[in-house]
Amino acid sequence: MEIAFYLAAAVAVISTMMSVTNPNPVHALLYLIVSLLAVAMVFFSIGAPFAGILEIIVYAGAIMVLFVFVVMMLNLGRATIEQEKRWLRWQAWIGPSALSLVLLFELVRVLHPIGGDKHMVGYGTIGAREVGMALFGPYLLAVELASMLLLAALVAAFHLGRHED
Amino acid sequence: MNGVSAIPLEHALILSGILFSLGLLGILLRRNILFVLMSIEVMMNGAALAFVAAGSRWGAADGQIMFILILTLAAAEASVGLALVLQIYRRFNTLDTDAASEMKG
Amino acid sequence: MNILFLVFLFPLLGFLILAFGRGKIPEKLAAVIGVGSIGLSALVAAIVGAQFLQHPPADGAYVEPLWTWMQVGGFAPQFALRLDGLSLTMMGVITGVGFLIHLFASWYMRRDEGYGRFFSYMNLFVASMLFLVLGDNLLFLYFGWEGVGLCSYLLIGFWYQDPANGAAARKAFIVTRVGDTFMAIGLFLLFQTLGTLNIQEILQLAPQAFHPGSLTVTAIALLLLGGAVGKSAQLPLQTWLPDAMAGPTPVSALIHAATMVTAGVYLIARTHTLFELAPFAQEMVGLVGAVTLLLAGFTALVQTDIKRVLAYSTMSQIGYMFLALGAGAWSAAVFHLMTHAFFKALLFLASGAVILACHHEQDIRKMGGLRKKIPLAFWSFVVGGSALAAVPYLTAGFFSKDEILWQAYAGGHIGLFWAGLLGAFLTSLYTFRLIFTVFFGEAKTDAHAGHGVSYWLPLSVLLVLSTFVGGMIHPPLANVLPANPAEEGGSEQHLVEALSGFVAICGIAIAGWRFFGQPRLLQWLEGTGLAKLLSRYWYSAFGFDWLYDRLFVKPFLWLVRINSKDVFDQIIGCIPVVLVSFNKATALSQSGRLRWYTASVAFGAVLIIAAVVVYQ
Amino acid sequence: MNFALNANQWLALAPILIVSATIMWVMVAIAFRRHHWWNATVVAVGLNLALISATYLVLPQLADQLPGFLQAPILKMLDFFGHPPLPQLVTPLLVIDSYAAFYMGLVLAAGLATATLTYAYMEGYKGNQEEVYILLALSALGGLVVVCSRHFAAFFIGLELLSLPLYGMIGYLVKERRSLEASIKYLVLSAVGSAFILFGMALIFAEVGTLDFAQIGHRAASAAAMSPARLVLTVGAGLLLVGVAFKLSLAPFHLWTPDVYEGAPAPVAAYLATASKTAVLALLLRYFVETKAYQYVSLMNVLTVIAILSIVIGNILALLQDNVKRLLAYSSIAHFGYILVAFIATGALATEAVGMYLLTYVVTTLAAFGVVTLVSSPYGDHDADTLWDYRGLFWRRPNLAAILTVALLSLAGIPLTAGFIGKFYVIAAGVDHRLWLLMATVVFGSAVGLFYYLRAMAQLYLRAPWVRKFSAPLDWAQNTGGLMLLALAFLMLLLGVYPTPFIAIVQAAGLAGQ
Repeated sequence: MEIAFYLAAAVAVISTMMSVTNPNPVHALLYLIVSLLAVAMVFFSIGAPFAGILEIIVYAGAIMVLFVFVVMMLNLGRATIEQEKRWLRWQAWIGPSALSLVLLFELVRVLHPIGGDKHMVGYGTIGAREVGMALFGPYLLAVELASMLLLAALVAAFHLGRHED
Repeated sequence: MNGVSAIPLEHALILSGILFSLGLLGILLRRNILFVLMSIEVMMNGAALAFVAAGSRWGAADGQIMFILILTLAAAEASVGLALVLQIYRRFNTLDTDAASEMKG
Repeated sequence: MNILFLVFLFPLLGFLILAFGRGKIPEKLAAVIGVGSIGLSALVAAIVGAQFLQHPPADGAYVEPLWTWMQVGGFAPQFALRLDGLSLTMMGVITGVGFLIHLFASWYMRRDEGYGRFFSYMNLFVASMLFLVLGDNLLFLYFGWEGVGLCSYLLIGFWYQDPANGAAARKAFIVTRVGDTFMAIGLFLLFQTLGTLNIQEILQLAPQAFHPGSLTVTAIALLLLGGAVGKSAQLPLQTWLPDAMAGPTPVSALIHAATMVTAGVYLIARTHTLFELAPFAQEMVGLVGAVTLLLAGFTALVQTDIKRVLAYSTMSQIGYMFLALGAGAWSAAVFHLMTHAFFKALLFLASGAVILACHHEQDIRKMGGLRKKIPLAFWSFVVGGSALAAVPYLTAGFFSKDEILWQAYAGGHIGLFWAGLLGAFLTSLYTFRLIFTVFFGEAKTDAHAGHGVSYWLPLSVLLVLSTFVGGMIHPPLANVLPANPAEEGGSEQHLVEALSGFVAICGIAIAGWRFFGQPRLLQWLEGTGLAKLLSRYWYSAFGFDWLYDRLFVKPFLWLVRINSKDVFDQIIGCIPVVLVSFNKATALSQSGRLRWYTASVAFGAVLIIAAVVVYQ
Repeated sequence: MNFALNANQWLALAPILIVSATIMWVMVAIAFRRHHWWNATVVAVGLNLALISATYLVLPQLADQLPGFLQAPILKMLDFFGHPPLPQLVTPLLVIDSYAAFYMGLVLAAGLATATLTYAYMEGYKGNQEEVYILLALSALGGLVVVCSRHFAAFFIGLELLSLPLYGMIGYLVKERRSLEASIKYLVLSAVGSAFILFGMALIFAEVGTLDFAQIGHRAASAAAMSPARLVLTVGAGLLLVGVAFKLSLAPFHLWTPDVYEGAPAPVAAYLATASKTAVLALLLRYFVETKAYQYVSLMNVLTVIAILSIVIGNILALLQDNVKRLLAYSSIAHFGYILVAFIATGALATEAVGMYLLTYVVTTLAAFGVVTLVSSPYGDHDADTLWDYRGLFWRRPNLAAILTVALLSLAGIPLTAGFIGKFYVIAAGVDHRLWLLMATVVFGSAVGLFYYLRAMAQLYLRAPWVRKFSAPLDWAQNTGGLMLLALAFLMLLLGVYPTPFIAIVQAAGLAGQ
């Protein structure tokens, strides 16, 4: 499964990069979906199949579709792509990429200490059963609160998205 | 999936770090609010991956629970954010964040 | 006695109600609140006082802790009230005389548009003064001290439409502020050396901490004297008092009789331990008192404004109290403070009645023959004036003034004694000059008497108290202040009594001779150039205003003019410039752009990680 | 394992349950009939009940403060109804102790004040007035969860529940461009902050394998010997700090604050400045104490720098600010810098100093924003936020001007107002621990602060050259808001003059782990 992991990781990184830099909203979204599917693959490979399935169903399936809907509604076409291309000139890249690179460098430096001992992941599988047991056991309150969070999102989105003139 | 594989935790975490940084890059780079929201999803996803990988190291379900909670947040934030995008497009006739910067000083 | 806090709570509540209901409370109700609050306060004071006298506390002082302000580490300042013989006397005078003045004011001020405002200030005045005398801590004393200063400013400038009144209020505020500054420094010094401002602790610690006559304690005592001199209008900070007559007459009564000017005497009596340890400072107290009483006496001789005469007489009487303090006759000073409160309140209220009767005329040369028209005011003036002049055995003023003179004499302060005697002569002279001019001779105005209980009741009560009845009240000071230096009785004291009585009678006689007899000798004397010069000089109160104008105001203005482009100012001016430019620079960071804001978050995160990695 | 709650746990959970029920009720009420007064009342009643239940939790401690004749009946009542002994662990996620109860009370009180102000504000709003109350209650629920969380899951979900409704509340005036702009700014930045928090949590979790604060503290102590593990832990805590500092608007994560306060409706800004920040700070304090993050010197150094930056930048930016809402935003940045000083100076004074400061800050800030709300509210177009709008307020609305004066004095930390007590605590804590650099910064900040507070105050008493349009009518909505403001003003003075009982309450609300 190591190969699957590294392959999926490569796909995830590349497609994310494409998604972040693509001027076309629809293309970017599709790349993002690919990236999410690749991350789902990563989840499978490190022994978290339930998370992988949720990633596909909810993230790629539901949330991204929401984005696609909005892109459709706003009817972002050629003009947007041209505009994005104009905004993505090389000067605009300097600061953001420098900052992100420094952050990445720091994270790698912290996470990959020279000579530090390695911990392995993916020996065992934590399936839906274990997750479910935990979710409706000690984390019961978190589930209830998550429902409240969704309710808040519902009310806020309902109010903010309304047409009223 | 049968769990015979052994991937160093550090590699998984570094992958999540890369995704996280890419998300940050997107937020810093893009002026279009829609892309900014997408980049936020990428960042969230990176953090979620880190949780799942960490949970996998300890053989605990907690990592995936956190993943589920993050998923909830991502959905909630996306819905509110997109509703706001629609409203902003209506009022400002653009999705350019720089255009929506009337308050300063 | 645990209802002590109500004594100043009532005036404070009265102030709050009147202040917040400004303009909405009708006159009647405002009077009820304003006078009633002081009345209740006086009632509580009477109850507490009776309890105190019946069951005096073992160590002479009853302390009522209200609450600890806060307790953080070793810092735990406490709000507490302290009642002993001294503060009891003061409390009685303030609430009792204050109540009568308030009652009179409800008559005097009627139909004034600022009726509610007036009583709110008056209540705050009384509350501050009570806080001043009841606080168990010099810090709270200072708090009340400043409150009194603020209220005097507000009340002197009460009729603020006239710019002159505003100027008088400012003058009172600024001049007393000079004294306050000295006092604040004195308190700092005291706190630095003793580590406490609690009165009880100071009384105990001071004798151990200071050598008698050491520089520190002398400095502290002199600085406190500076504060007292300012509030009590003694030389050299006396110039504000006559101008303070700009306020409504009940205000003058309150300032001169019950509050404000007595605060300085109270302060010195309160901190008597310090003054005993600093003989030089105590001598200065006596000297200041003696000089002031003479200066004020001469000045009062030639004044033509009825209230100004009384103002200078206050100055001179406070001078007596200082003289007594300087001579170590602590209780005599406080006794005189009390009797003075009675007869001076009486005189001021009566003068208020006269002024109103004469349609706001204050010049005595335009009055005359008012004896028949306003008999109550006349008799008030006769009794009050006699008490002021210390007519022997009949008046309250005699008992207290005589005690001061006797103590000064017996204590070996012969200079102070003669000054006091001369002052007594001057006092009776100017007092009866005033009375004869206003109430005798031909009538020059048509006057009408006031009526109503709030008119005659305060006058009558004070009238009774100004006679020997008031002299019978002896403040319970035995446990608080050191005993008088000399014993009572003996043939020498009778001699002094006789002498002072004779001097007072002489003064009255000469005033009468001058007014009724039209003597050639005096006319000739007054006609000489020297006399005219002197009288002009006295009229201007020895030219202190002129002197201060030349000495301080003019040079200061000159300095300001030539120094308008101050170098130091420019150096200090750099600070705002730096701040403003810094502000401009940081304000640029608030660009309103979302990406920039995100970048700052990312930047901060990067820095934090870097710091953690480097410094771990 | 059995995770069913027992009676004591249910009782301890009462404030959270009551607020949740209130949310449901108000939704039902709105579905039943849209009526502003009716819907607002449901929320107000619910929050009041929750506040009472939070008070009930600490009643034994409070009873000690009361005069003797009241204690006996209270104890009898506690016996009769039953009282959960604190601390009460409710699932691994939440702990309800007296600390949590105190901050729950603070959050609920701030929420209640916001609801009252919102009612006054929304009276003149055309459009749906009612949803804001659902959002407010949801956010308050998040605040309650945050202050009693002892676990990353509750930390995270509570924090999000606290901020997500705020997106809706900030952008509530959907026709206003500034409101929308503020909302999108807050949303994006808050999401970035959350992502940092999540990543930090994930790192810590990866290193210690638990999400529980106390266990993190344990394992971190044993991991301390190994350098790489410790590094990861510290970096994790540092990333966590990024997100938390963002919510607390500490420099350099403060840039959003003025824009969002300006764009948000005034009562929402009040909520943002008080309830939201209070809850997050309470959480941060608990997290630092329970995970023993105090031991990381590098982290404390980072906090010191953040505190200094916040005080200096906040005060400097406020110096010439002409917009009252932005002024209050900058001043809140500085104030949280001051709180951080008390926070850094750990020891016996830490929870007490932070608690007292937060209490005084909440009361004062609510009063200040309350006046802004009441001056602005009847006019839909935009809030009265420039200093110019307040010129001569005293001559039009003397009571409001007096309250604002007291609030500004309190913010400046003048003695005998609430603000002085808070600042005194900060300085006492700092001097106790000889943090001279921080003390110098506090003194500098206070001096600069005095300037701009007095500058704002002076405007209130100047004569306005003409009669301004903002001379609000007095109706019932204004009156309820006005009553609330009077209560706040009274509280400000009471806290300044007689803080002892409040100090006792805060002292009782300490953390067990200290």
